[in-house]
Amino acid sequence: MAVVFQKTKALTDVKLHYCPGCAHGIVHRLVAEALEELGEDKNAIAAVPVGCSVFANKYFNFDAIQCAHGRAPATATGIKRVHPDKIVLTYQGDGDLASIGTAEIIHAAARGEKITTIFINNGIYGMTGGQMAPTTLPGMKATTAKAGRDPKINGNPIRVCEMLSTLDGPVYIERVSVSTPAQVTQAKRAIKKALEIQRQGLGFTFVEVVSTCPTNWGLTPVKSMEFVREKMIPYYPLGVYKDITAEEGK
Amino acid sequence: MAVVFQKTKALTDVKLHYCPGCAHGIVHRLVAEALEELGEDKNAIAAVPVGCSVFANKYFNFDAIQCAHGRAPATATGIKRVHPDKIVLTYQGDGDLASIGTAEIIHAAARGEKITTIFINNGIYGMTGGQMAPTTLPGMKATTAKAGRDPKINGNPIRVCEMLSTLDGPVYIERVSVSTPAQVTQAKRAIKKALEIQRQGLGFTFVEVVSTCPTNWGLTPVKSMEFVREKMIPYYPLGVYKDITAEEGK
Amino acid sequence: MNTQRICCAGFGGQGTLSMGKILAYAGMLEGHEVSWCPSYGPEMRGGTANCHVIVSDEPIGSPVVTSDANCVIAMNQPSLDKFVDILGKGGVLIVNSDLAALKEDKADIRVLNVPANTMSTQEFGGAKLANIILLGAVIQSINTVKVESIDDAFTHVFEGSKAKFIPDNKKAFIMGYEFAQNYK
Amino acid sequence: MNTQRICCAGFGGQGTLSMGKILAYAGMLEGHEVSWCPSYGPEMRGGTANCHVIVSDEPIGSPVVTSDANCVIAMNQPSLDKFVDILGKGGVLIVNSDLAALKEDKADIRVLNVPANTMSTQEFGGAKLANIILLGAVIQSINTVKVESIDDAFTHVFEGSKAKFIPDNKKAFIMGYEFAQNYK
Amino acid sequence: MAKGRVTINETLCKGCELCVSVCPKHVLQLSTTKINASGYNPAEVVNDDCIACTSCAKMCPDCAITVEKLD
Amino acid sequence: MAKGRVTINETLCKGCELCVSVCPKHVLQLSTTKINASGYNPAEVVNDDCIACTSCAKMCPDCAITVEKLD
Amino acid sequence: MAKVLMKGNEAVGKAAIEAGCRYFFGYPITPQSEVPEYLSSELPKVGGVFVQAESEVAAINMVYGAAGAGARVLTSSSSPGIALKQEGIGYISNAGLPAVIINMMRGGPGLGTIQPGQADYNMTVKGGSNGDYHDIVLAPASVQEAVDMVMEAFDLADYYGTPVIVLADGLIGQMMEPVEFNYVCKKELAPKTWALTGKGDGEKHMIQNLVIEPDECEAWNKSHFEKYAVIEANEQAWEEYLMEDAEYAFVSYGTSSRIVRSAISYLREAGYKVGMIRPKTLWPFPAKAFEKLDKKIKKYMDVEMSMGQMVQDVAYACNDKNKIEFYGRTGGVVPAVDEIVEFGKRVMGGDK
Amino acid sequence: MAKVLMKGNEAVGKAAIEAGCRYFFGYPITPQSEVPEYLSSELPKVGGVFVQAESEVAAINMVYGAAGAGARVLTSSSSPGIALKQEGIGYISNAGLPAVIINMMRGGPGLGTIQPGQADYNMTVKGGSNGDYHDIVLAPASVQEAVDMVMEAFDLADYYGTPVIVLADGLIGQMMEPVEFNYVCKKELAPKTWALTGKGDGEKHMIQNLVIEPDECEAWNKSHFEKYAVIEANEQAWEEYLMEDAEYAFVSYGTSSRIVRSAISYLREAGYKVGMIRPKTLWPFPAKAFEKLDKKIKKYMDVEMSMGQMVQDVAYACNDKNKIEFYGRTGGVVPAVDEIVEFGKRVMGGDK
Ligand SMILES: Cc1ncc(C[n+]2csc(CCOP(=O)(O)OP(=O)(O)O)c2C)c(N)n1
Ligand SMILES: Cc1ncc(C[n+]2csc(CCOP(=O)(O)OP(=O)(O)O)c2C)c(N)n1
Ligand code: SF4
Ligand code: SF4
Ligand code: SF4
Ligand code: SF4
Ligand code: SF4
Ligand code: SF4
Ligand SMILES: [Mg+2]
Ligand SMILES: [Mg+2]
Repeated sequence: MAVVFQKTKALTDVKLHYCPGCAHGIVHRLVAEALEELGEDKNAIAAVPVGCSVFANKYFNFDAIQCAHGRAPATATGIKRVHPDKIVLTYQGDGDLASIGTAEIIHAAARGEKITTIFINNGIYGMTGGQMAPTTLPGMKATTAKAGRDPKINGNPIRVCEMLSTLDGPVYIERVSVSTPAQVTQAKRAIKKALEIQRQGLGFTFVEVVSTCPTNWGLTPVKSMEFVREKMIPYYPLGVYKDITAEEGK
Repeated sequence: MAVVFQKTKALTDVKLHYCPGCAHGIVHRLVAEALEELGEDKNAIAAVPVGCSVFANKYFNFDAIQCAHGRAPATATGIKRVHPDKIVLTYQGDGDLASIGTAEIIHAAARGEKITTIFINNGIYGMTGGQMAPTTLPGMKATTAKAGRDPKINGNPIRVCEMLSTLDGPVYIERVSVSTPAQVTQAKRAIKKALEIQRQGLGFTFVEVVSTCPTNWGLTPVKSMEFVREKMIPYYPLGVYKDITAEEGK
Repeated sequence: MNTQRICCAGFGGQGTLSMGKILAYAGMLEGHEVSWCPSYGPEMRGGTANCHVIVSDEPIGSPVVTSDANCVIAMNQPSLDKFVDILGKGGVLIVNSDLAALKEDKADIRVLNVPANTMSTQEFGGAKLANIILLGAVIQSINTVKVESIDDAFTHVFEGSKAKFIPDNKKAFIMGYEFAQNYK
Repeated sequence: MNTQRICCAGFGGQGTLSMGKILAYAGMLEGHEVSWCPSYGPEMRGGTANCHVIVSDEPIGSPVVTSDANCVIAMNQPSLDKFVDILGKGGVLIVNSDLAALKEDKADIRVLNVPANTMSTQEFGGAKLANIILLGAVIQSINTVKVESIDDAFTHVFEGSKAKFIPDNKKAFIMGYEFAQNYK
Repeated sequence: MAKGRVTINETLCKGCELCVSVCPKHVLQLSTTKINASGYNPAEVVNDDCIACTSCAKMCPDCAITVEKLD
Repeated sequence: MAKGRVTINETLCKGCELCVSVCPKHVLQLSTTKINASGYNPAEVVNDDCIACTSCAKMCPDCAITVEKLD
Repeated sequence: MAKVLMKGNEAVGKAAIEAGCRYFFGYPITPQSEVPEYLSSELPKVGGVFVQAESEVAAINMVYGAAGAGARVLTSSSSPGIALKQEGIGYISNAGLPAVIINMMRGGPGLGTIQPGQADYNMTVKGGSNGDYHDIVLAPASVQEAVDMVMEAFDLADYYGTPVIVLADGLIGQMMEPVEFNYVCKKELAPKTWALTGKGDGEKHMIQNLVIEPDECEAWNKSHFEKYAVIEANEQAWEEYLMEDAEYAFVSYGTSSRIVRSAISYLREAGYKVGMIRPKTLWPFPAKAFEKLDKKIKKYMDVEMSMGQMVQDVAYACNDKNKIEFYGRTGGVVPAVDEIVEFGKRVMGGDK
Repeated sequence: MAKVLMKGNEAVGKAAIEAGCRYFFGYPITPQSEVPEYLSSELPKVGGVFVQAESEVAAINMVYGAAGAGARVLTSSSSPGIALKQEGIGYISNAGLPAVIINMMRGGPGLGTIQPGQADYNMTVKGGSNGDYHDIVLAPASVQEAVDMVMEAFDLADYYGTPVIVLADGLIGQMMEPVEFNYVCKKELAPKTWALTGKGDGEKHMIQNLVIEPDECEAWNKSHFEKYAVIEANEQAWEEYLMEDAEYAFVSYGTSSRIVRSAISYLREAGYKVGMIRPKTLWPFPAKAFEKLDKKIKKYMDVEMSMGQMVQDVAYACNDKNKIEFYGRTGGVVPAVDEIVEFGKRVMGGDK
C-alpha cells in the first residue's frame, strides 16, 4: 500500500486561515510541491504580498518576507541581488500586482530580474472585502462597483500576461488555472518550469493563476470553480504567452 | 505677401529654457498649434511633468498644472473628471512616464480616461543630468550606465506604445518623431488627431514622440536628429499602434 | 435608565452584529444615546464576530465594553469563554445553549440558557433567527428598551425589499422574550 | 595666511568650476583647510556657473561667500554685476575684459582687467584656457597658495589620459601670472 | 482499475466540497452530522470505490486529504 | 517655385543649426560674427533662394523663424 | 433631519456629499474601505464621480488635479495608505489647494495591524512630507463629530486654501452612532477664480509646484506661513470637560478621549478633581486652552493610543514637560477604562 | 590614506563602499544624483550591485529586501523622493532591519526648489510614516563628517537593527572638501542569524510586518521602544563650540551650523560670549547637552534653513520655550553670515 498523495513538507503545519474552498490554498500547495520536487525548498525565499495571502510566510516552510502592498517584486529584487544563488519568488494577488504594484512588476520584468512571480488573479480584492480589482470582469459585482463593473464607468480589465509579453525581460510567461484536477496538474507543471528556469538563471518568469474568491464572489467554492471556467478563462485565456526556452529549442 | 509660418498664439512669449536644438521646443509648438487649429486652446488644461518640461506651464498659453514626478495621468484624471468638457492633456518625459509613472499611465489608459498623453521619449533623464531611462537604448551611454546600457546589467528598454496597445482602454496610440520636417508634419497630425478624438469623448489617446536630448547625448542637435533616425526609430518603430476610429471605419 | 453595556458575540454568520444593531437602533428611536461597536478584522471571516452596544442617557464615553457589562450574549463557546468575565455585578449572561455552556459557576451573575438554534430550526427551518430569539431574551432580562421600540427598529433596519423579513423576526423576538419570561 | 574667500563666476562652459577646483586642490595640498562650493541648478545649463573657494588655516564655517570676499573672478558681465558687491575691503576683482567691464568705479577694491579670451585664443586657438589664465592672475594678486602647489594640483586634477592637458594649462597659468605681475 | 483509499483530516477540512465535486467515483460527501471545531461539516468517505486518482487531493485547498493506492 | 522670405528672431535663436540642416536651398547659416545676448551665434539668411517651404520653421525648437511667401 | 444610525465610515462619506463634495478618489484599505464603497454607489446618484484609483499615490494626485480644477474633493485611507500619500499631500499643501483627507488610523508602524490606533499624529500634525508646511488637522471623537468635522473641513480647506486632514481611527470608522447631517457653511467663501477651467477669454491659470528661484520659493513659503498664523489665531478648537474645578487634567483626543471620559466619571465618583482638555484641532494645537489654565493644573495626564506622540505639543503648550504624565497603548490596542482609572489614581495619588 | 578633494555626493558613495556596503538601490534626483552615478560605476568594481530603481518607492522596497537578506544596503534621495519612501521606511523600521538612507535635502515643500534646505526635519526626526517608531538621524556639517557618519550609520544600523538616516543637504552634496576614509567599526556586531538566506538545514526565517493581533503588535512596538531607550541613552551626539564661557548659545545643525560658526567668530570679535550647540544626532536629540548647560544660558538661538522645525526639540530639551529665539531661511535659501551676526546682536543686544 503506497501513499500517492500527501501534504508536502514544504508547507508548515500552520492551519490556513483562508475561507473554505479558496484557491489560494491550492496554489500554496503547488508552489511548495514544486519547490520540494526541485529540491529547492531549502534554498527558497518568498516575498509575500498584502492581500489574503499576507500570511503565506507562515504557511510556506521556507524563508519569507511580508512586503508592502504591491512592492513584492522590488523586495524580491533586493533579496535576489544579495543572494543570486537562491530561488526567490513573489506570490501576489491581482490588487497587489496589477493595481498598486503595476510599476514594480513591469520593471522587475523589464529588468529581467531572475525571480519568479506567482500571480493569483481572482478578479477581486479579497482581503479588504470585495472591492473591484484591475482584473474584475465586466459585469462582475464588487463592493466598489455594486451594479457590476461597467468598463465605461469603471474602466477596463487588464490582462497582465499579455501586457508583460510585450517586454524583452521575461523569459517565461504562462497563464494557468486550478478549477479542475487537470488544470491543477498543468498549473503545477508551469510553476515548476518557472522555478526551474530561474534556477538556470535565464531570467524573469511569471505564472498567472486564474483563481477564486468564493466569499467575495458570493458563490460556493464549487460554483466559483465553474465561474472560473465559464467566465474568467474566456476573458483570460490559459496558455503560454512567452517561452524563450521553447523558442531557443526551435 | 503672406505669412506662411509664424509662432502660434497658443504659446506664450516666455523664452524657452531648453538647451539649443532640444526637440521639446518643437513638440511644445506642435501641441500648441494643434490646439489652436482645433480652436481648443482656450479650453485646454495641461498637466506637465517633472523633467526638463517642468516649465511647460509657462510656455503653453493655456491653463496648466505642474504635477508630481510621474503622476500627471492621475492629476489629469482629477481635472478631467471635474471638467469633462475641457481638453485635458499630459506632457511627459520617459523617466516621468515609463519609470516612476508606469502605474499611472497604464491605469489611466486602462480606465479609458478621456485625456491625451504626449510622451516625449528621448531615451534619457534630461533634467537630472543624463541618467538611464527605461527607454535608453542598449549600448547608449548614461551617467548611471557609463559603459552604455547593457540589458544584462541594466535591464531591457520598454516600448510603451506596444505595451499600452495590449489594453482595452486606449482608442488611439501612435508613435511619431520630429527628426525631419516631414516627421514634424506627421507628428502634428497625430497630436491633432489625438486631441480631436478626445474632444469627441471617445477615450484615451496617446502619442509618443521619439525625441532628442543633445546635451546629455553629447551630440550636436543635428547629429541628435540623425541618431533618432538611425538608432532610435529602428528600436521604436513609428506608426499607428491602435486606432479604433479606423477600426470602426472598416 | 442606567447606562446599559451589552456585548453580543458568536461566530461570523450567526447574526451577532445585526442583533446588536437592532438593539442600538431601538435605543436611538427612544431618544437615548447609543453606540454600536463591532470587532473587525481577519478573524471575522469564519472566525468570531462580536459587537458592543451601549444605551445610555448620557454622552457615551468608551464604546468598547471591557468591564461592567450588563449583559453578554454568547452564541458559541469561544465567545462565552472570552466575554463572560466582562460582566459586572448582577449582569446577565445569555447563552445559546445549543452551542455553549458556562463551565464554572460564577457569582453575582444571572445565566439564561436559551436553546436558540433548536428553537429557530424548529420554527423557521434553520438557525438563522437564533440571534433574534436571543435578542428577545435580552430585552426581557435587562432594562434597556421597550418591545415596541424593537418593533420600530425592525421597520427601519428591514427597509424596502427586506420588509418581508419583519414578520419572522417579530415572531422570533417574541419567542425569545417569552422564553425568558418563563425561564426557570 | 588669513582666510581667503574667492568667488569664480561666468557662463557655464567657461571653466569657472574647474578653475576653482584647481585652486582648492592646491590649498589642500599645502595642508590648508579648503572648501569648494558650486552653485547648481537649472540655470547652469547655458546659464551662469559659479563657485566659491575658501582657503583657510581654521576650520571653515560658511562655504558660501556672501561678503568679505578677497577675490572675485568675473568671466562675463552678468557675473561681474552679480558678484562685485561681495568683495570686502582691499579685495581684488579679476575681470575677463573681453566679455565684461566694471561699469562704476568702486572704492577699496583693486581691479585687474585681463583679456583672457583673447590671450587664450591667440596662444591656444580658442578661449578654452581663459579660466586658467585668470587663475594665474589670481594667484599673483592675492595671498593664497604657491605657484608650485598649482602645478601639483594640475597633476592631480589631470590624471591618466588627461595628463596631456598639463603643459598647456601650466603655460596658460604662467601667462596669467605674468600678466598680473606686469599689470599697469 | 487501481483500488485506493482516501483519508480526510477532519480538523483541517473546511467542508468546501471541492473534493466531492471532482471525485469520479462519488466516494466523498460532506458529513451531515459531524461539525468540527471550526464549525464546518467535514467531507467523509461514503463508499469504497476509490481508484486513487488523487483528483480530490489535488483540489483540496487545505491539504486535508491523503490518498493511498492499495496494491 | 514659390519665392519666400524667412526672418530669424535673433534674440530667440540658440544657434542649434537645425534649420540650417534641413533647408533644401541652403538659405541659412549660423552667423560667424554675431553673438546674441545669451551667447549664441544666431542663424542668418545667406542667399535669397528661399522657396517658403517652411521646413526650417518646422524644425526650429525656439519659434525663432517666420516664413513669408512672396506672391 | 431625523437621526440615523450609521457606521462612521459611511457617515463621513455622506457628510462629504452633504457638504457639496462630488469627487472622491481613493483606494481600499481596512478599516476605512466602507468610505469608498459607500461613495462608489452614492456619488453617482448626485451627479458626482467616484474613481477607485490604482493606488494611494495615484489617488492623492487625482485629488491634486480635481482640487486644482476647483472642485470639493475627498480622499480617505488608513495609516500605511496615508504614508504613501505624503509626497502628494506636500504638493497640494505647497500649491495651497483645498482638499479633504480622511485617515481612519490603525496600529503601526509599517503594515502593523488593522485595529484602531492613534500613532499617525507625527506624520499628520508635524508633517510627513518634505518642506515647511502645515495642514489643518481635525480629530473627531464620535461619529457625529466626524460628520461635522468633515463638513467643516471642506469649508476650512476652501477658506484657507490648504488640505484639511480628518484624523480619526478604525473604531470611529467601524462603529455606529446616531448622526444627523446639518451642513451650514460658516465661512464666507470666495469664488475659486484661480482654478483650472480652461482660460476661455480670460487669463490663463497656472498651478505651480516648482519654484526654482530660492528667493521666490522662500517668499512662497512665507506667504503660507502668514496664512498659517491666521489659522493658529482663529481655528484652535478644543473641548473642556469638567475643567471648572479641576486640579488635574487629562489631555486626550479622538477615541482615547472617550475612554478617558468614562474613566473620569469613575474618578470623579472617587472624589478626584479631574477633567479633560480634548483637542479638536491637532494643528493648530489648542495652545490657548493651556495658556488659560496653566497655573491651576498640577499635572496633565496625556492618554493616547500611541507611544506619546502628542506629548511634545502638550509640553510646548504648557511650557513644562515635568507637568506631563503619559499613558499610552499602541499597536492597535484600545485602552480599557480601568487602566485609565488606575493611571489617574497613580498620578494623582491621594490628591483628591 | 591621503586626503582627496571630493564632492559630498561622491564622497558619501565612497564612504558606503569603504564601510562594506555592496548594494545600492536608488532613483535620480537633484541635488543628490551624483550618489547613484558614482555608485553605478564604483560598486561593480568591488563586486557590488547598483540598481537604478523605477522609483523611490521601488528603491526603498528593494532596500527592504536586501536588508532582510542580510546585506549592508544604501539608498539616497532628496526631499520629495524621501517623502515617497515614507511607507517603505516605516516597513523597514517596523521589521527592525538595518539600512542606511541619505537625504540631501532641498527646499520644499512639494517639488519646491533644488537649492539646499533643512525643512525635512519633521519628516525625518518626528517620523513621516505611520505608527510609533524612530530612526536614528545623523546630521553632518561637512563632507568629512558626512563620510564619517555614513560609515558609522552602517554600524549603528546593524547594531541596533534600525534604519539610519543621514540628513544632509544639497550644499553638502554638491560642495568639495578634502576627505579621508578611515573606516573602523566601533561596535561589536552580531552575525545576522535572522537574515533570509534560504533555510538550508536550519530553521526557516521570517520577516514580518503585519502583526494582526493588537497585543502582539503592541509587544512588538514595545520591544522597539526598549531598543530606542538604549539608543537615547547611548547615542546622543553633539559638538559644543566655544561653550565654556558662553552665556548665549546658538543651536544649529548641518550646513546652517557652518554659517553660524562663521557668525560666531564675528560676534566673539565684537565681544559677545556666545557659542553653539551643534546636534550631530537629531534623533536621539542631544538633550544631554542642554541638561548640562541649562541654567547658565540666557537664550538659545536656533538657526535653521527651515521655518523652525527643530524649535520644539530644543524647547523640550531646555524645558523653557521662552528661552528660544529662532532665525530661519526657507525654500532653498542659505542664510548669509551677516544675517546671523545681526540676528545674534538683536537677541543679545548690548549683553556682552
Ligand atoms: C498601501 C496599502 N494600501 C492598501 C492596503 C489594503 N489592502 C490590503 S490587501 C488589499 C488588496 C488585496 O487584494 P488582492 O491583491 O487581489 O489579494 P487577494 O486578497 O484577492 O488575494 C488592499 C487594498 C494596504 N495594506 N496597504
Ligand atoms: C519624486 C521625484 N523623484 C525624482 C525627481 C527628480 N527628477 C526630476 S526630472 C527627472 C527625470 C526626468 O527625465 P524625463 O522624464 O525623461 O524628462 P526629460 O528631462 O528627459 O525631458 C527626475 C528623476 C523628482 N523631481 N521627484
Ligand atoms: S476572501 Fe476570497 S481570496 Fe480571501 S481567503 Fe476568502 S475566498 Fe480566499
Ligand atoms: S537636458 Fe536634454 S531634454 Fe533637457 S532641455 Fe537639454 S537637451 Fe532638452
Ligand atoms: S482519489 Fe479519486 S476516486 Fe479516490 S476519492 Fe479521491 S477523487 Fe475519488
Ligand atoms: S476539498 Fe478539502 S477542505 Fe474541501 S471539503 Fe474536501 S477535504 Fe474538506
Ligand atoms: S522656408 Fe524652406 S527654403 Fe526657405 S529658408 Fe526655410 S527651409 Fe529654406
Ligand atoms: S532652428 Fe531656430 S534656434 Fe536653431 S539655429 Fe535655426 S533659428 Fe536658431
Ligand atoms: Mg485578488
Ligand atoms: Mg527623458
